[in-house]
Order: sequence, then structure tokens, then C-alpha cells
Amino acid sequence: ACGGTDDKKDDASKDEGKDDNATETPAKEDGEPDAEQILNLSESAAIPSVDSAIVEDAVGFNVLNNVNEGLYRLNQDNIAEPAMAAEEAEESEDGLTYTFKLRDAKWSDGTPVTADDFVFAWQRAIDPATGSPYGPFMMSGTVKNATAISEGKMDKKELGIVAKDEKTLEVTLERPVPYFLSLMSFGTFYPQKEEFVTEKGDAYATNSDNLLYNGPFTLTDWDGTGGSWVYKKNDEYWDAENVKLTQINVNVVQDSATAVKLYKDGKLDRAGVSGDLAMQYSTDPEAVTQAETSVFYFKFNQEKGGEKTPLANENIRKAIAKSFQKEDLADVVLANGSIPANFLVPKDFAFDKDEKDFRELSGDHLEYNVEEAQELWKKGLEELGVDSLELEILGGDTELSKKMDEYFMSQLQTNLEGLTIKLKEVPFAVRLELDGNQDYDIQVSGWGPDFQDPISFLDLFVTDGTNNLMSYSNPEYDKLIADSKGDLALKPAERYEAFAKAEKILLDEDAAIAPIYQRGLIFLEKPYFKGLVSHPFGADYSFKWAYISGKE
Amino acid sequence: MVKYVGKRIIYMFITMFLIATATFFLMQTLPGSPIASYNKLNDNQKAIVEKKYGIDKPKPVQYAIYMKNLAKGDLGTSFAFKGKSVNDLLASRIKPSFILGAQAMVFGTIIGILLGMIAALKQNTFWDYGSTFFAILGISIPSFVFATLLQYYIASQWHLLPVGLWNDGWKSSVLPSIALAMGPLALSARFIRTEMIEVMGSDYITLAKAKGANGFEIAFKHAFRNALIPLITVLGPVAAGLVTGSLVVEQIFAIPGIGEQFVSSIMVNDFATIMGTTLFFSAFLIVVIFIVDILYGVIDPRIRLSGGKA
Amino acid sequence: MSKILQVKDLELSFHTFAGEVKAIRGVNFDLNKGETLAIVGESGSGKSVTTKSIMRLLPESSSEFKNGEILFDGKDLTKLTDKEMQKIRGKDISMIFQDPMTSLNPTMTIGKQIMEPILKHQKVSKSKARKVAIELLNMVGIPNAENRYKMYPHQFSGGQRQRIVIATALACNPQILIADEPTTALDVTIQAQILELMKDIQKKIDTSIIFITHDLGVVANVADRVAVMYGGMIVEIGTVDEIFYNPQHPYTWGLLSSMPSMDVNEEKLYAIPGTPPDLLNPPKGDAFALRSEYALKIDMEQPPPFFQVSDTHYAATWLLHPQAPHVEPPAGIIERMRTFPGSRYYEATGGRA
Amino acid sequence: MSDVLLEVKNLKQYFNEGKPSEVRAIDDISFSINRGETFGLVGESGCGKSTTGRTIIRLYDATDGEVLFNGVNVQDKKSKAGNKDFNRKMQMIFQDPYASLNPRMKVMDIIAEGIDVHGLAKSKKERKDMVIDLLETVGLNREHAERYPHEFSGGQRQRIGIARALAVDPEFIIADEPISALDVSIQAQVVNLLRELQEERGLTYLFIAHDLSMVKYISDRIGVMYFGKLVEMASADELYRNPMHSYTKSLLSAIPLPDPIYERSRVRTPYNPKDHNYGPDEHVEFREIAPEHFVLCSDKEFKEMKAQYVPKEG
Amino acid sequence: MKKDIEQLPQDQFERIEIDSTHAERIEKPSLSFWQDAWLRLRKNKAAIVSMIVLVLLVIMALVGPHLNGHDGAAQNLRHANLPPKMPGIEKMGIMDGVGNLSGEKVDLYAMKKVDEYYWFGTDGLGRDLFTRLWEGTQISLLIAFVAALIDLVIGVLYGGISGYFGGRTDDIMQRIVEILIGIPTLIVVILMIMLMEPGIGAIIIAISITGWIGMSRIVRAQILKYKNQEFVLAARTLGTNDSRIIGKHLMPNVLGIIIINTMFTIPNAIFFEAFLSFIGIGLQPPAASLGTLINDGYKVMEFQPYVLLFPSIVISILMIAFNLIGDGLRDALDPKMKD
Ligand SMILES: Nc1ncnc2c1ncn2[C@@H]1O[C@H](COP(=O)(O)OP(=O)(O)OP(=O)(O)O)[C@@H](O)[C@H]1O
Ligand SMILES: Nc1ncnc2c1ncn2[C@@H]1O[C@H](COP(=O)(O)OP(=O)(O)OP(=O)(O)O)[C@@H](O)[C@H]1O
Ligand SMILES: [Mg+2]
Ligand SMILES: [Mg+2]
Repeated sequence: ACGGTDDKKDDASKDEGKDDNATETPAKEDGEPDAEQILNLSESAAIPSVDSAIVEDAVGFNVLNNVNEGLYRLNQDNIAEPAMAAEEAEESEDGLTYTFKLRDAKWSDGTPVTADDFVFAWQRAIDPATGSPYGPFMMSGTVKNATAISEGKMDKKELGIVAKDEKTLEVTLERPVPYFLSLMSFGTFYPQKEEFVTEKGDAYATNSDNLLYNGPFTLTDWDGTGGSWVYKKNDEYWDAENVKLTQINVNVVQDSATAVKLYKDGKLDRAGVSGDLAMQYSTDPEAVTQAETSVFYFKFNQEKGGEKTPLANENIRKAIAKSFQKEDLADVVLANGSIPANFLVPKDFAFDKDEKDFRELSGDHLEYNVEEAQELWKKGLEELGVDSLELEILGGDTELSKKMDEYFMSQLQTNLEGLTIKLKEVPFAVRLELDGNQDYDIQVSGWGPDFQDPISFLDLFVTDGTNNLMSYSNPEYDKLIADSKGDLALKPAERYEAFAKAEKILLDEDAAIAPIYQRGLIFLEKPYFKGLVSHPFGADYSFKWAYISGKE
Repeated sequence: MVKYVGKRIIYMFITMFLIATATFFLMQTLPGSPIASYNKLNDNQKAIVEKKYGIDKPKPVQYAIYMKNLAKGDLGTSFAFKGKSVNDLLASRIKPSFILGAQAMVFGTIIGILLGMIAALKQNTFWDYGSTFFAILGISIPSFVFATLLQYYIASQWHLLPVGLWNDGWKSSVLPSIALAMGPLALSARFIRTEMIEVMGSDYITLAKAKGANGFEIAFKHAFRNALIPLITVLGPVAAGLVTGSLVVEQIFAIPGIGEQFVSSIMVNDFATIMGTTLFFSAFLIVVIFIVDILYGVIDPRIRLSGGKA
Repeated sequence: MSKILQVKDLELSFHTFAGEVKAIRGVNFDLNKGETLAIVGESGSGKSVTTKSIMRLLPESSSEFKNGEILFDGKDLTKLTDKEMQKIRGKDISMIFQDPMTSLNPTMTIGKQIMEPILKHQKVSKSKARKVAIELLNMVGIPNAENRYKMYPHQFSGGQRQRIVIATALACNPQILIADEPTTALDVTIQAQILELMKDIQKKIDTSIIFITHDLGVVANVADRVAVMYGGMIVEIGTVDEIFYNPQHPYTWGLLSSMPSMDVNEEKLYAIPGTPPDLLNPPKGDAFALRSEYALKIDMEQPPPFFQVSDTHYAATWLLHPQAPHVEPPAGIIERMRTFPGSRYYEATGGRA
Repeated sequence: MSDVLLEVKNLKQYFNEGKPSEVRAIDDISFSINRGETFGLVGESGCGKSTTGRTIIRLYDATDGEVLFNGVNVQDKKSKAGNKDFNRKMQMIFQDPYASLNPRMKVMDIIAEGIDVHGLAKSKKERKDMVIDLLETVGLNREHAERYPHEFSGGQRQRIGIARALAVDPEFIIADEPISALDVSIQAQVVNLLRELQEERGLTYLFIAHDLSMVKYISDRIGVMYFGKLVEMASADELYRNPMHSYTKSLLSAIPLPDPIYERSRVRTPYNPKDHNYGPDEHVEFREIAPEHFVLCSDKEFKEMKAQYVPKEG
Repeated sequence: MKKDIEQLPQDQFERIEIDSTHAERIEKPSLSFWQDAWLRLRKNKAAIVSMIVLVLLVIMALVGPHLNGHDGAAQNLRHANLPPKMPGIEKMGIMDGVGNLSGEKVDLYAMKKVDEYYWFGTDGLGRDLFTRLWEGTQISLLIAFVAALIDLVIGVLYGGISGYFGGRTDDIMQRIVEILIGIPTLIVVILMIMLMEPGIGAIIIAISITGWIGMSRIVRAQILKYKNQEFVLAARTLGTNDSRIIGKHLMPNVLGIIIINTMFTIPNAIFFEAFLSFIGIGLQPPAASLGTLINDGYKVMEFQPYVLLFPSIVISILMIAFNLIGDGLRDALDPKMKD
């Protein structure tokens, strides 16, 4: 899953993605693999980069996840289990030191994967000269000295990672991080072979020949910029015997309607169905619905150009947050398996010690309620001393976001008297800039987690957080989050309680943001395509266990 | 003639230079950052990244560097495709676009010319109205609707040709080429019709008739070439139209071409690529216009021998 | 003399947006072998349409033969199929147009254009045709024909182009050559050259020429016989001397007297007043009557028939009717008539000044 | 009769000067026109007749030389008012009766153009009266004022063109082949009209044509042009009777006359500029062979011509 | 040839006096150029039918949104994605509210218990497509007309100045045009739209930014043709000043071609707007244009063809109508005109 506020994916025009175990029929699981194991898939965009230090987009992380491997990998149940690591890591008492023993794994050129490869890769990722967007983002505040190094105040050698010997790796953290092991499956922490990288120099990772692979597949026929590529089974992979697919052909198909047509024509084995078509395919026997872990919400900008906006008024925010029908939005407008969200931390994402969903702990907030909304609105207007407001909704420029924005516009204007909504739909890059400059009123924003912990969401809105960008600040909230990282880091139960409390403050009390929906996707998937695993965070899916059964 | 060509080439360079300059400064005013995760970077990193892409320097310096590289034929480094040159990017995407464009151009103009001829020779008959209607329809249905219809019926319903993608040899190129060809087809049909009607009314055609030439000889030996000359002059813009069309058609047929790439780079604000593609398109257009002018001289003896247009 | 072409009661209309244009309203004439018949008349009188209808070059969609026949070689040209007509065009009858600048195909070498009728109508090889073409070019006075043969029309001057057109027209030694104002667009000096050329060639290949012009000087120079057209009809026809020295129709009078003479200084030229008739609604009677100072009452009601003046000379004017009053033609005409034996003003002693 | 109205001195008009496509349309010509006379200018197509006319009326700026009108050099850049005055005194009639009238304007407005530009009418009614007056002067009538040019025949159009020129009451009219495009039968209408107007209004004409017989009829004096140069100039009769320059001779011999008997005996003398065979140091200039009869010739030719010259009594 | 001469009443042979002014009379009724053109245009059935159709479309664009009582902006999610249903016609088996649902034909009105009629169906937000279609047509026409107007003004001015003043001015102006021609229009348009606040204004400006070049070239060519015509020279010799020559002599003559060309720029602008919508940089919602409507429709073409069908028909008719009117005008105003 992506970091950032990219809601482009809600177009569902990408067709990699989740496969809900629950929806799979047992028959599917049981099928014997066919003789021919060639799969045809599509991606919504070309691969910008496969350099694990540089990758920043969904497609790149996906590729990475299938051609390379970190210390851990998310298994079929989406639990991080040792991969390059031979066994579970050894965690120190204080939770600050992890020691990994590496297994005898090989790069695709036949050389062994060593502890130094990790050290090199991590140092490269944190080295400011590399310009890695995810290196510092993932490591700062987690791995020791990462922040200082990325700010150029310390040498990269000081990073908290040491190769004890060829097969032993010791990582030192800045603070205890309960979800640290799940991070190890994230692309940024993958190994890179120093010799190879230096030898290739600038050419490294510019095409499929200039890369080394230690994952289930290798990448071929990728010229670095082209619209198609091929995964081939990696015979050097340590677990190669469990990899059944011999080849996966991938083509970039931007237009989801085209992807569906290709699927129907047998040219693709899986295709995402966009909202427009969802209604028609929702009952298709080959349709698969999957809830994702991305949550979308309104950001209310409280300060614009140094001045307080009307949205600085709590009642106004609350009124808006409660004034639109989320069910209809999810069922009719999006119609892609999305569910209405009365929360920030998504469903089926974070679980406590007893495997209980965090959602059950925290409950619903800011539910749709027109009467309340109208009262709050009146109150808010009175407090502001005006009787009408004009606000702008900043949204994405994809079809679905446009449609959604129209829906918001209609809902808000109908339910809140005196409110005029203007829509502004811009490309993602422009939205980022407007977001960065806090040049908006209300923004439709979304977040997909990078690791499996509520903090991945809740950290967003601490005072001056990198993704706050709306001048929201609540010391109580800040303190709860800080505690979760500090005192409570090793106390899971209290930590979750703190999170629940923080979420309540953020939503119920302050209505700093207004949750809208948790994204779902509908896919068409050939019945013979089995064993695809999709992940709630990090890369979207693994082909490692996928296979074809019963195609002939 | 040589002098004329030389002069034209100099003009071409000046034009390119001005276009490059204009685009460069236009790009500077575009909103948004080309680096998708820009907001994930800390200040130190930002500085380093900016330095890497050379966007830390003052605008005039950046401009000078860009122009210097451009003179060497280097279009710079893509922001979205990390570490890859725009040249490589274009090179990897140009082939499908070129094939489609060329096929569409040839197919479109040939059919268009035929339709136009039929319409002109059978003026005010069923044939004329039929082919005129067809030609107008060609420019009346938006290309994306037309492409979708082709895709739906010919590929999805009747399975005659692939639905899309670029991995089925010549078959992959048929539908998109047809979709693209509608523009040139309509334009040349209408153009040839008007021209033919005009030429058919000229004295030398009457004289040819007076010499006993039959309808076929009149139309093809005498009228055709003369009617073709003015069409040549609009082929440049037609070729430019193909660029427009290819954006759409490539997207609908999922063809990894330059048009599709252009749309993507707009979506992600990949300035270097947008600019590179713009310049590439411009250069292409300018060269096409140039070739067309030369062709014009080849076909029209009046120009060939007097050395260039007045 | 044998009649090579006979045009009988030809009537032809154009269907236009504005209505039916009755361009030819009954034209009769014969063409004898080896002679030059000049057709004169003001603009729009139907000269070109007459000749184009002989060649069947009028747009089929808008023109319509209403009546009459054109007999050539025993065939009625108005009834031939397109195929049959194509065999006649360029071979038996060929044509030259007014504007040499536009009557050659700009994108074809002149050699090809000259060869076209040869290849078309005669079973000869290309090289033979080329030879003939070069001979023709030499004959019409284009020097250095072997080289210039490959050139394009724009590389020639107007006079040269007209020579090329003539060469093309003569390629198959046609029996009839129709020249529609072949010299109007040319300078006097060039015109003189072209006229000489045509006369020379006529002698050589013994062709009949229909020569259209509105320049009476040219007529006097080239014609054996002259037909005067007005308002879609021939109003007078006769030998060149008869028309110039014994004209009978008031329109011919007007035409002849509106030319200044080089010798004498008239105070005032004779001018035909008014404008030509509107062929959409042609006048009921004599089309010229409205502009004629010799108009009779009957002119307003009934078109005049042809009255015979001599064996070769006919004129369509009521003035020739025995019941018609005697009128005095303009002074200049009387002057001319004095010199013509057989005219009523003939003075044996007179002769030309 | 020596009241000179217009004097052209060493006029030159080169198009595209300095470029390879340079055309010396007028190459150093001089002549003068007296008040009330008609000066005819003949020559073959492209010899520079129209250019001469247009340069005189300042449609082109001369490359070199002077045009003195009423003693004032019109090629000088003058004040606007002066221009206007000049525009009133000198007018032009054009060759093509179709191209010379704006197809989108009513005859009324076409003729009134000069009246409007120079503010000659004080009221709408006066303007209308003036136009109708002019129409009648050229033999048309009041109903024609409301019609459009395309409804008229060539001769009528040409008369409308004349009326337009007359509207500003000019002294001098340049008629650039005003009859070449007209039917023979209609030419006389226009020529007669021009003559009548000359008598009534004392107009002076520069009459350009390539039809020598008409030029001779209308002109008092004639200049013959050849390739941008004036090769001969004399009174009309004199030129006709005593053509001296071989080009003039050739020109005269080429004209067919409406007289079959004469035509049967006419012999054409071709002109070849090479026949002059001028030596490199021979000075070719305009010399007076007989009184008021000038020929462009070398000294040697001059002597020969002088010797040949036999004055004919008219 | 008649030889026998019949005897006729003698009084027939009296000489009569012909009034010479009579001879100058013009029989035909006076027709101005425009009247004449209109007569010719009137004979062109295709153009006349197109004109009528166009007028009807314009009227529909104005009144259509108010015809069936639905508000084009009102969303009713309960009524989303309904197929067309029209009283009367529904009995014929078309537009009867039956649509595709998951590959089956279902009366969606019955299924969703909708009593209202949506003549052209509804979109994914339950808005009435009939109303939106005409609102969209209105906006498309607005964009097209304004863009064409801007093209016209700039093109005529630029081409006029360049052609009329000629010489150096013309040289420089034409060099500039040559450069502009070298820039692919689409790209400039996209860049301009990215630069500006998105919206109708941006689209109009973007479309016009290079659109005027065609007009300017045509106008220039025409001005060049006319400025040396004898009637212009005549006006000059009369001392007419430049502005009067341009206004009275040149413009009226060039007007025909300007009109013809405008007839072709309008549909182009409609088209271009549709194209921009397709690549996602068109209008900002909730405004609809034919382009955005088609764009909405083409994705669901297979199952909800009506979403695509109606706007496609309207845009095609508009295009065809403008083109045929343009053709007709060309034949009527200037039979010889080429480009
Ligand atoms: N294709 C046509 N359609 C309609 N009317 C025509 C057509 N061709 C000729 N006419 C009309 O027929 C009449 C005779 O025309 P024609 O060309 O024969 O005149 P002309 O005597 O040759 O005149 P000119 O001396 O100008 O060549 C004219 O009134 C003309 O308008
Ligand atoms: N504007 C111009 N630019 C360049 N060359 C010109 C221009 N106007 C005239 N010429 C050239 O100047 C020469 C004289 O032209 P001009 O029109 O004066 O001849 P003319 O004697 O009037 O001929 P005609 O009898 O055909 O009217 C010709 O060779 C012509 O091509
Ligand atoms: Mg004719
Ligand atoms: Mg001239």
C-alpha cells in the first residue's frame, strides 16, 4: 500500500490487489496445478523504478515484493514470517536490538545473500545523497541514528545495522517498535549487493538486466520505461520448489474498461472493475470483492495563508462530517466493495493480542446524522457570525473522485443550509502541492498503511506531523501518540487503549477529519487462477503461492 | 532548391529553439512538484534531490543547461522513471506510435482519396452523398467513441482482432490504426472532393476531353495529380492530428506508445518527460511539414523547378 | 465543296439555379471541307456553347439538347454514346481554347500531352508517337523540340503554349479544328504569328476550321465564311466578303461600324446601345430589336426567318422581307457596300478609297 | 496647346529591387501630357504600361524619377490634405470591368465613394442627386443606383467605373485598358463616352491600350513602350503614317483590320530587338526625328532615320 | 432555312422607335450578393435541413433542461443507473425502462420501484440524463461559440493586419505563425489547461490559443487576393484611407469565407472539448458538456448504452449539421473557395 494521500487507486483500474481468503471457494484451493503455469496480468502504470531505495509507488513495491525478498515476508495469512532470515529474530529485552540469522539464500547470479547486502542497502536508503523517499520515512525514529544521518548530520556508517558475520545481522532501534518485524517485509529494507550496484553505477536498476533478484521471480523483458514486462520463476530462490508459476506476463493497461474487455477476451487472467462497471459485474461469478486497508476522509484545513478558516470552528467541522450519507456513497456511487467508514484505523487491519479487531475496541465515530449536523451547523454559523459559507472541496481528477465529489457537493449543499461548495479537481501532483501549502478548505484525502499498526494512521495527525498540513493540534492527542511510542511501547493492551482514545479525540471530539469510506475493490478473476495472496500493507500482492489449475 | 532547403532547415532550428524556450518557461509555471513523494523528503534530502535534477540552480542557468543538452540531443532525465533519460523513454515508446501513425496515415489518405474521387466524379449522386456523409461521420464521431465501438464489436463481440495490447503482431495494430485513420480519411476525402471538382472544371481537363480521353484517363492521368497537390499541403496538420488521436487510441487499446506515455507523464507531473515529449512532437511536426513542402515540390513541377514557394 | 459538318436547328438549354438558360435557340450552319468558318458575336451569344455541343463537351448534368442534330460523317453527334464520341474527339474533331495559360495540364510534360491523342487514336508505339510529337512541335515553330519536349507548361510563354495546344489539336490530322478564341488572350504580334501558323497548317493538312472570335480584324484575316451570332442564334451567315462588304443584319452593321478605321477620323463611333438579351427569358421576337434603331413592329412579335441574300449569304432580319420599309444602313456600312458587286450601293467606279 | 499638365521625368520602377527576381517594369521613361489632350500608351503585354499609370497615380512609389502634376512632384511625400487634393485631381479607370467594382457594394455607394471620402456632399439627398447625375452622365439611369455590380454587363460596369472616377471631378484620368476586356460592340459605348466627357469637362487622359486602332482613334499623341522603355512617341497620325522604330513598325503591321481585301495583302514585319545590333559604346537615347516625333535610337540609327524620314501630308 | 416568304400584314412592318434607356434596363429583380447566396443556399437541401436541425438543437439546449421537471443537478441515488423510459414509446418495446443488470434484462424501474419517468435514463448519481444532456449541449455550444468567436476576432485581426500591411510586418507575423504551426496544438492546450484554474474559461482559452491560426491564414490569403484587386486600387486612388478600405472593401468580401470557416471551427471546438474531457482535463464537475457525458458513457457502453448513445447522437448531429451548413455556405458564398 502506498503512503501519501494517493486516492488514485480508488479507480480500481489496477488489478493487482487483494484476494480475500474468505471469498475463495475450497474447490479452488484444492485444484491440482496445471502443466502450463503462465499467467497474464495487467498493471495500471509502468514501473518507474525497481531500486528498493528509490521505489515510492505501488507498482514498484509490487514488483519488488515478487522479485526480491527482505528478512521477512508476509505469508498467505498476512503474517510476517522469516524469509531471508532463517528463523525468528532474536529481540532484546528492551526491544531495542534485533538479531537476524540469515538463511543460505542466493542472488539470481548464484552468489550468496549476505548480511553485508542488508547493511549496504539500508545505508544506501538512508544516505541523503540517494534521495530515497522511503528510506528516511521508514527508518527515522525507528532505526538508530537514521534521523541524524538523513539530515546529513551523521555518517551513514553510524546507522543501527551491523553485519556480525556473513550470516548474522544486528539491528539497533531508537525506541522499542512493536511492529518492527512486520516492517522487515517492506521493500525499503530489502538487501542489495554492493558489488553489483557499484559496478552498474548509474545504470543500476534501469532495466531487467541491471538488477539482481533474490525473490521468487526474476524480472525480464523490462527495458526500464516500457509498457510490459515478464516475471520468470527464479530457480535460485531458496523456496523455488513452492513457486508454481513459471511465467507472468504483465502489460500496462490504463483504461479499466479496456482491461475488463481484455479479461473477457481471455487476454488477462485478472482485471479490476471500476465503479462505473461495478454494478454490472458485482454478481458475476468471476467477480471478487475485497476490502482494502485504505481509508478516505475529509481533511479540514483550519488555517490558510496564516488566517483561521471557518473550518477552525469545531461545530462547522462536525456538522460537515455528519451531514453526508456514507452508505449510499459506498453502495451506489463507489459500488466497488468499499464500506462506509466511521473511523480512521481500518477494519480487518490491526488486531490486539487476542486477535480482536482494533475496530471493536474503538467503535464508531462521526456517524451520519442530518439533524445533529444541522444543529451543529447553525451553531457554528452563529459562532462565526455569518449565515452562509462558501467552501472548496479539493479532490482528485480521476473519474471516480470526480463523481464522488459531485455527490459530496450535492449532499452537503442539500443538508447544510447556506453552504456553497465549489469543487476543485486537480492531478495528484498538484494536489500534493496545494496540500503542502495548505491551500485548500476541505480535501478528500486517503491513507494506506505502510505497516500493520494503528500508529501508521494515527501518527498522521500529531501536531506538525508531516501529513497533518491542516493546522490541527491537540496536545492530548499528541501525548497519547507519544506515549504509545514511549512508555506504552511494550505494553500492547494499554497501547491499544491509548490509540482508541486518540481516535475518539481526533474524530468525535475534534472532528479534525471526517472519515468517509474504507476502500474496497472488485476484480474479475479467472476461476483457474489460484493462490494469489494480497496484503493489507506494503506491497499489494505476492505471486509466490499462486498457480493455475483447471485452465485446460 | 538547395538554397531553399537550407533556408528551411535554418528556420526549423530557429522554430525548435523558440518552442523549446517557450516550453521550458511554461513548464516552470506549472503547479505541483514533479517528485511524487516530495513531501516525504526532509529538507536535506530535498536539497539533494533538487541538486540531482539540477532544479536548485537559478532559472536562467537551468535554461542554459537545458538548451546545451538539447543541442546535444539530450532531453534530460525523467522525474517519474527514476534515473532514466527521456531519450530512452521516447525511444522505447516510439515504435508502436509510429507504426500506428504511419498505417493510419497511409490507410486514411488512400481510402479518403478514393472516397473523395468517387464523390467528385459522381458529383451530386448517391455516391457523392454517401461518401461525403461517411467522411463527415468520420470527423463527427469522437475518436474515443469510434475506437471503443470498433473494440467492442470487432474484437469483443466477433473476436476478429485483438481487444488491445501490443503483443499480437500486425493484428494488434489493425483496429487502432483504423480508429486513428478516420481523421485523415475524412479530411482527405473532403479535400480531394473539392479539389477534384475544381480541377475537373478547368480548361485543361476540357481539353483532355477534347483529345478523346475517357473518364478514367481524365480522372487519374489528368485530374488526380493536380487535385493531390493541395492535399499535400494539409498533410502536415493531418499528421499532427494523428498525434492527438494517438493519445486516445493508445489508451483505449492499451498500447504502450508515446501518446499513452504522454498522458501518464502529465498525470504525474513528470516535467522532463512532458517537455521532452512536447519537443519531440514539435520536431516531428516540423519535420513532417518540411517533408510535405519538399514533397510538394516533387509533385508540382511548377515549384520544383522554380526553387521553392514564393 | 463537300459538307463535312451540318448543324441543323440546334437548340440547347442549361438548367441552372435561376432557371432554364436557353443558350442556343436554333442554330443552322454547314461546314465545308477545307474552309475556315468564323463565328463572331458578342459575349454570351452562344459561340462557345455551339462548338462545345459539337464536341459534346458540355456538362451532361446541366445541359440538354432540346432539338436539332449535328451531322458529321453521317452520324448525328448528339445521339452518339460517350464511347463513340471519345473516338471522334481528338481524332476527327479537335479543339483549341482561348486561354493558353490554363489549357495545358500543369503537372504533365508537354510531350506527354501532345502524345496523348496519338497514342489514344492511332495504333503506334510510344517511340513513334514521340517522334510525331517532336515533328509537331517543330511544325508549330517550337525550336529545339527534342529538349523542350520534356518540359512542363509553365516553362513556356503564352504564345508558345498556344502553339503547343495547336500541336496537340493537330496530332491526328483532324478533319475539323475548332478554335475558340485562340488569340484573344495574346498580344497582337503573337496573335499574328498564331494566325499565320494556323493558316499554314490548314493548307498542309487540309482541315476545316471553325474559328470563334469577336475580333473582326481576325475574322477578316482568317475566314472564308462568317457566321454572326446574336442571342443564341445565327443572325447572318455568308462568305467573308459578303459579311464585310454587304452586311444585311442590323447587328452586323453595328458590329462593323463600331470599329474605328485606321484611315479615317470619325467624329464619333457607332455604338450599339444597351445590353445583350437575357437568355433566361429570351425576347419573343427578334432578339436584337430592342437595341436596334431599325426595329420594326413585327420584330417585337415574331422572330425573323432566314432570308436568302445570295447562294451563300443568308440573314435573319425582317428588313429583308419584301414588305419591309427601305432603311439606310450607317454611313460606314454604305461605304463598305459601295465596293461590293451585287450590293444595292455598289458603285462600279467606287472601289476602295 | 503647350500647357503641360503632367510631366514624367526619368521615371523608374523596379520591383523586388536587388533580389534575383528583380523586374525593371519601367526603366527610365520621360514624357509629358498637355492639358486637355489624350496621350495613348501602347505596347505588348508586360511592357510596363499599367505600371506607368499606377506609378503616376502613386499606387506604387517610384524607384526613381519625378512625376510633376501641375508642376508639383507627386512622388514627394506630402501632407494629408495635399494627398486628398491630388486624389481628387487625378483618377483612374481600370481594365477589368469585373474586378474593378466591389461586388458587395451597391452602385450608389461605389460611385459615391469619392464623394464620401472627400466630403463633397452636404446631405444624403445631395449625395444621391450627385450619383444619379453621374449615372445619367454615363448613360445609365437612376434605377441602377440600387443594384449590385454583378447585375450589369461589362460595358455598363465600365461606365460605372467611369462615373466613380468622375465623382470627384478630376482633371486627369488614367484609363488603363478600359476597353480591352469589352466586346467590340460595347467598346464604342465607352470610347464615345470618354470622348464626350473630354469635350464637356476638358479632361486630360492617359489612355493605355494594346489595341492600336482604338488608341489611334482616341489619342492625340501616342507613346510606344517596349520592355519598360518608351521607344517612340509622336502624334497619333504621325505615328501611324511614319512609324520609325522597328518595333512600332512591327506592331502596326501585326494589327488585323476588319477588311478582308486588305488582310489578304497585309504583310507582317517581325521585330527582333537584336536587329538593332547596338555596339557597346553606342548611346541609345530618345531623339527627336521630326518635330514632336521622338524615337529611342542610337546616333547611327538617328541619322538613318532622319534620312529616311519623309513627312507625309495628312 | 426558310425559302418561301409569306405575305404578312403590312402594318407589321412599321418602324418603331426604341427608347435607348429601355435598352439599358435590367429585367432581373435586384439581388444583393447575400440574397443571391441565400437563393443558392436554399437549393441545398442538406444545408437547409442542417440549419433547421441546428436551430432545433439550440432550442432544445435552451428549453430541454426544463422539459421534464427533473433538475439536472439533483441527485437521487435510489434512482441511479436507470435506463430510459418514455411514456408512449415504452409500449413499443424500446425506452421501456428495461436495462442490463449483471448480464440480464430487467425492468429496473419496477425493480427499484421508481414511478417517475426518466426519458433518457439516469446516471450513476441518479441525475436525469435528459436534462443533463441539454445542459451539456448548452455548455458545449457555449464553449464552441465563444472559442470560435475568439478565433474569429484574433484570426481576422492577425490575418488582416498581416495581409493588408504586407512587407516586413507580414514577414514577421508569418514567421511567428510558422513557429506556432510547429507546436502541436494538443500539447499547448494541455499545458495551458494545466496552467490555469480549471473550468470553462480555461478550456475556451486553451482551445483558442492556437485555433485562430487557421482563420488568420485564410483571412490573410483572402486579403492578399483582394488588396490588389482593381476595386481596392480604385478606392485608393480616390484617397480612401486604410480603415475604410478594410471596412468597406476588404471585410465584406472576406466575410463569406470567415463565416464558412467559422462554421468549421465551431464543431472543431465542440470536438476538442470532448477530447479534453476524455483525457481528463476538461470541465470541472458538476458542469456537464457533451464531452463529459460521452466520456461518462463510453465506459459503460456495453451495459448502459443509453448513457453514451444520446450525447453521441447530439454531438454527431451537431458536427454533421455544422459541416453541412459549412459546405452549403461554401457552395453558396464562394463556389471556388478551397481551404
Ligand atoms: N455551363 C453553363 N451553365 C449555364 N449557362 C451556361 C453554361 N455555359 C454557357 N452558358 C450560358 O450560355 C450562353 C452562351 O455562352 P457562350 O459561352 O457560348 O458565349 P460566347 O458566345 O462563347 O461568349 P464569350 O465571347 O464570352 O466566350 C451564356 O448566356 C452563358 O451564360
Ligand atoms: N507588383 C509587382 N511586383 C513585381 N512585378 C510586377 C508587379 N507589377 C508588375 N510587375 C511586372 O512588371 C512588368 C510590367 O507590368 P505591367 O502590368 O505594367 O505591364 P502591362 O504593360 O500593363 O501589361 P498588360 O498589357 O498585360 O496589362 C511585368 O513584367 C510584370 O510582371
Ligand atoms: Mg466563349
Ligand atoms: Mg496592364
